[in-house]
Amino acid sequence: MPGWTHKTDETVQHMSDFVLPLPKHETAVAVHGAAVHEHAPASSLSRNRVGLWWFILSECFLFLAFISARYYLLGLERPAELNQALGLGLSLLLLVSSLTAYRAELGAQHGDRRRLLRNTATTILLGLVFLMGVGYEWSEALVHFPPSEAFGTVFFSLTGLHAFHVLSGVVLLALVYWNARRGRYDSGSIWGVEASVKYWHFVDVAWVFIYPTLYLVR
Amino acid sequence: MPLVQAFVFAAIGGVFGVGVTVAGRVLTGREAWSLEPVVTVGYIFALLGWLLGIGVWDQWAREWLGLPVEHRQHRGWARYFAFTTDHKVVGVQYLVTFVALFLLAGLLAMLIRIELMAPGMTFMGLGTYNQVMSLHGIVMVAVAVATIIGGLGNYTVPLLIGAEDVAFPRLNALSYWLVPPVAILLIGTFFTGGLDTGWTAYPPLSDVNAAGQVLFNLAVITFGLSSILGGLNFLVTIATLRAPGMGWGRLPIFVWSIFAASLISLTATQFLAAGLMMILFDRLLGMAFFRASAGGDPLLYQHVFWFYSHPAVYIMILPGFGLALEVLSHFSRKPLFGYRLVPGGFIAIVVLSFVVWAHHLFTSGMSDALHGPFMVTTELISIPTGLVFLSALGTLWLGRLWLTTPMLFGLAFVFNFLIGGLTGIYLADVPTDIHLQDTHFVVAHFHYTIVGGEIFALFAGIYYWFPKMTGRMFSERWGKVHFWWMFLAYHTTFIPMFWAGIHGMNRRVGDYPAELGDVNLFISVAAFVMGGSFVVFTANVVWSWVRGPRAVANPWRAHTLEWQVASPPPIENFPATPVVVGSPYAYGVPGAVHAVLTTAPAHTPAASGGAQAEPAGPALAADSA
Amino acid sequence: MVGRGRKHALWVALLWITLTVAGEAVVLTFDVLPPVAAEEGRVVDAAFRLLTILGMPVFTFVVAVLVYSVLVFRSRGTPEQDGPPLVARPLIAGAWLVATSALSIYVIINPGLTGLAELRTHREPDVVVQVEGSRWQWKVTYPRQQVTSNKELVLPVNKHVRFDVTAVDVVHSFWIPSFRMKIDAVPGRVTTVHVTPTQTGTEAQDFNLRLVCAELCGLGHSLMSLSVRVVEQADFDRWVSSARTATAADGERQQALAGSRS
Amino acid sequence: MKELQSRLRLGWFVFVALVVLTVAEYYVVTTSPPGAITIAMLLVFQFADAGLIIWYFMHVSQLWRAHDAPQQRTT
Repeated sequence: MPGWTHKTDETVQHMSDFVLPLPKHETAVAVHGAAVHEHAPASSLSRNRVGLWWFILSECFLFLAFISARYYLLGLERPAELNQALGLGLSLLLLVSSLTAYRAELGAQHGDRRRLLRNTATTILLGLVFLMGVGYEWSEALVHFPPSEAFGTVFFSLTGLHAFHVLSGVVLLALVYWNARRGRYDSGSIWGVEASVKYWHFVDVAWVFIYPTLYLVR
Repeated sequence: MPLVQAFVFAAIGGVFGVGVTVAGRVLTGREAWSLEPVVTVGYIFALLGWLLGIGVWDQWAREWLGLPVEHRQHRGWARYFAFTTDHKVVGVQYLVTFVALFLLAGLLAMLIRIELMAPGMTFMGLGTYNQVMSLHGIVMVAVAVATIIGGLGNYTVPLLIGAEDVAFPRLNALSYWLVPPVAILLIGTFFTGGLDTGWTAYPPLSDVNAAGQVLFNLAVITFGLSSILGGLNFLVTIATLRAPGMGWGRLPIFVWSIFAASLISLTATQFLAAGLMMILFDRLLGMAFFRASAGGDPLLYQHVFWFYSHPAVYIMILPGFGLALEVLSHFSRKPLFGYRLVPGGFIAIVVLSFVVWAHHLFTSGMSDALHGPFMVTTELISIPTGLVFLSALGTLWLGRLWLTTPMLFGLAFVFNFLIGGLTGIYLADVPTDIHLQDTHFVVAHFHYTIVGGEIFALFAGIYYWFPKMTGRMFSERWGKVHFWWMFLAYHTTFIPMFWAGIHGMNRRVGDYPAELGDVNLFISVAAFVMGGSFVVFTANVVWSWVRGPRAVANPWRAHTLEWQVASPPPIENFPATPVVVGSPYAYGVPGAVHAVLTTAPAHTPAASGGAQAEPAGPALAADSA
Repeated sequence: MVGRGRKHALWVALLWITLTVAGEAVVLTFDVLPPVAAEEGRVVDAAFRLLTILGMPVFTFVVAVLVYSVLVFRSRGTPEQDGPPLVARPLIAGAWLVATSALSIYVIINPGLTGLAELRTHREPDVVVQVEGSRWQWKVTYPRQQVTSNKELVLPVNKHVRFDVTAVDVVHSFWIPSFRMKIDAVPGRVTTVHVTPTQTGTEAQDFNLRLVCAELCGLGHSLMSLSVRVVEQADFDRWVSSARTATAADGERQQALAGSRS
Repeated sequence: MKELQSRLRLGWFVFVALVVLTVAEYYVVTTSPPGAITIAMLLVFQFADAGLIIWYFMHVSQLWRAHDAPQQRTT
């Protein structure tokens, strides 16, 4: 291989009017090998967190698509037959479950296995009650606005999409419960709890936007 | 062995899903067998079985259940057929799979051109033509989305940023192993009534056509999931795993382009999934998203679809930009010109790409009020794109152009994409778009951006990193033959398509007026010649991979990190964490260093003064190569 | 600082100017557009030509730098030295941004917004035609004349025509290449397009006087085409009266068929 | 333990705020006439709701605070 040389003189000779050479001091910096930012690659926990938040952002777009479909097809129109009491009740139910999920995570953080188990179980239970509520809601909705017409379409698809997320959250929390029972979080690594709880809160946030979209807006 | 297990698990899952559906239908008093629901539910469970069988159960699910995990390491050829977490293996898996799919879809393009050689139905029936054309479209779109990011991105990004692997290696393997079911489903469309809606799948046609549509939708949703997870992995990898000293101002431009493209695939892809799910809901559950008679609206789909599919072209082309600039800098032996501007341009493109989708709907009958705003936003994209051209031309200026095969492809990228970009203005401009929309002018335009742009950049990247990936050199002579053959035949094929489109040749037709026969014959012959160039490519790559001369660590004497380790790199990439001290492109700066590859910290950061300097220089190994 | 760089720049400028002059000469001499047969089509064509003229200097600039660099800066064999480590001067980057922004904003305004405004100003139509797309044929109805046809579309020359377009099954697209006008036919909505044919003609004379489907609509998409005939007003009236009897007869036949079935 | 108590209390506060906001949403819609103002208020309530959950329950600030500190087990 031929020699690999840097001829500074020629470099300067070739400078064009249109472009600047690298400033002298920057060259010096390079030579001294400075400008090292001592950021170490992140720990696996913060990597996991960043990943989970990106995932949540991605999921937001899925819900956004279906929420947009509601406004695109129907504008602000909504049928009078919506069961408002049930809608409000379901919303409050999810909020309670967010509180218990929060308390479950606190339990895990403080090594309080009983608190973790109690609150996880309550959250799972509330999730299941929520799903039953949606099931009851669907049986009513089938009569008033079946999925074969516009409002039924957005109603069933949005609540169905959300219920699917609730169901997956319940499964995750059940895993947490199973592992907590076996003492897996006592050693200090509680990412499993944190991730499942964050996901559960996200499902709640999604409902915060779905509820007015389907029941309230007009 | 894992493959066999995967197929067995998939079969079990499929049978279970079919059984559940049939049982459910019987219990609710419906006819036991209905193809579409049975296929859908069966597929979902088969997919779960497939993933569990290929390695998710062994290496992932057991951990969640608190069971002991056995970390089986496959060695040799077996690792390419297993759930392998090494990003280099995943990169090669992606690359080989998608280059094979590219060649396959290229054969479909040859079939299309045989049919179009003469007016009238000469070779295949209208139905077959629609299937071939649709399959060519969707496979090529998948190739365009995944080959650079999934293949070259996976292989090189951790190396380029000085990391040991991606942030989530198992997720990475999962992203890849979601792809084979997609291919199987797409082939399956041929046996379930075919697919005749093109890759865009516009309803109401896709609401009412044969059951092949359901398989298509499931396939593309699966592929979208793979794309989302892949994008997520890159975002976290680039954000959190950069080597010490690798600030955002020192990232190689290809890494920046992958980051920008991943932002889009993470978010916008959900809209594609949503649109296709709406079609499935219409078909399977009798919903009314797109049935106008029941209060739905076919245009809803076009909005949702293009909200993904326009940004998607930037998923395709941004890595192309990054690759071309990367190659131009290394082979001009000059720093990347305007390095600070280009990432800004990328991010501007990402932001703008979310507000331009409706330019695909100028003739769709949407509200007139939307025409002006979307024309404005669309044409504004030419400003950040212009920065890429400034950077490319400035990098060449006064350089020492080393015209190797990758460099030739990089240079061709600039020329081809210039044509692609300029013809895009005709389509962004409402008055001209009214005539040109849905004609061969559009076909030529997007083949100029995607084939002329992205695929040329892909070849630049494949040749550039071939020695790194395989440890062997390719034949430079045959590489050049491939380049000139492909380059000339490519322009001969696609330039006349602009003419045909202007002169009344609409899109996606198997038949056309006799007056357009001559130009189509010409295009077809040129296309066959272009197809021949890939034989040269394939032969060169296969032969060189097996028999080529051994490659040294840094045959191009480039400064970036991947060239400072052996070819191919060891499994842990770097013997010790590299410390980055300067720009990756400081060619011509005496004594400049990009990174130091020792265990000890290179220099005290005290002298830095916080300057995140543009320049810096060749890594130590560059001189000794 | 005045070195070889400036000399290279002068050569490139010269190459650019030469290529631009040659390119513009080609563009102005050879017209790539097929015959146009409608007033609105001329707006489209004017925009097309303007974009080509404006795009040419951009194209030739990049080509000039590219070709010159490859020819002059290429190194024979492996380069022995690195190039000069140049970075972008703010002035260059700024000038580039200003130039590209100015150009795109100009193109947005003219021909973009001006052309759009021109196409959006509609007169009262002299003739209204309802177009209905279905797999895989076009049906045209003249509500004022009470005529329906799926054999051909007949239009009077120099009359302002409004097409009300819809579809019964899937999305189709109404396109008459010689008029340069296109609009999708969407189930559930009526889209409109305005055309003023400027010369008489038939599909036999100009193959682009045809109404074709431009949106993939399934099996027969390629064959979904209807002849267009532009005639003098008198011929149009004659066609209307003969077609009206045909339509009426057709309607009676339909009724008879329906009657015999029931 | 003191920290645990205060954070448990915080959870209750946030929860009460969320319930109040949600009931307020419902109340606004049933009492005020349809129109831009109602929709704007709905939007404010929704984003406040979501913001509270994201900030206090999902600890979004971990993303830009120092790595790893608060969420790991402390005892």
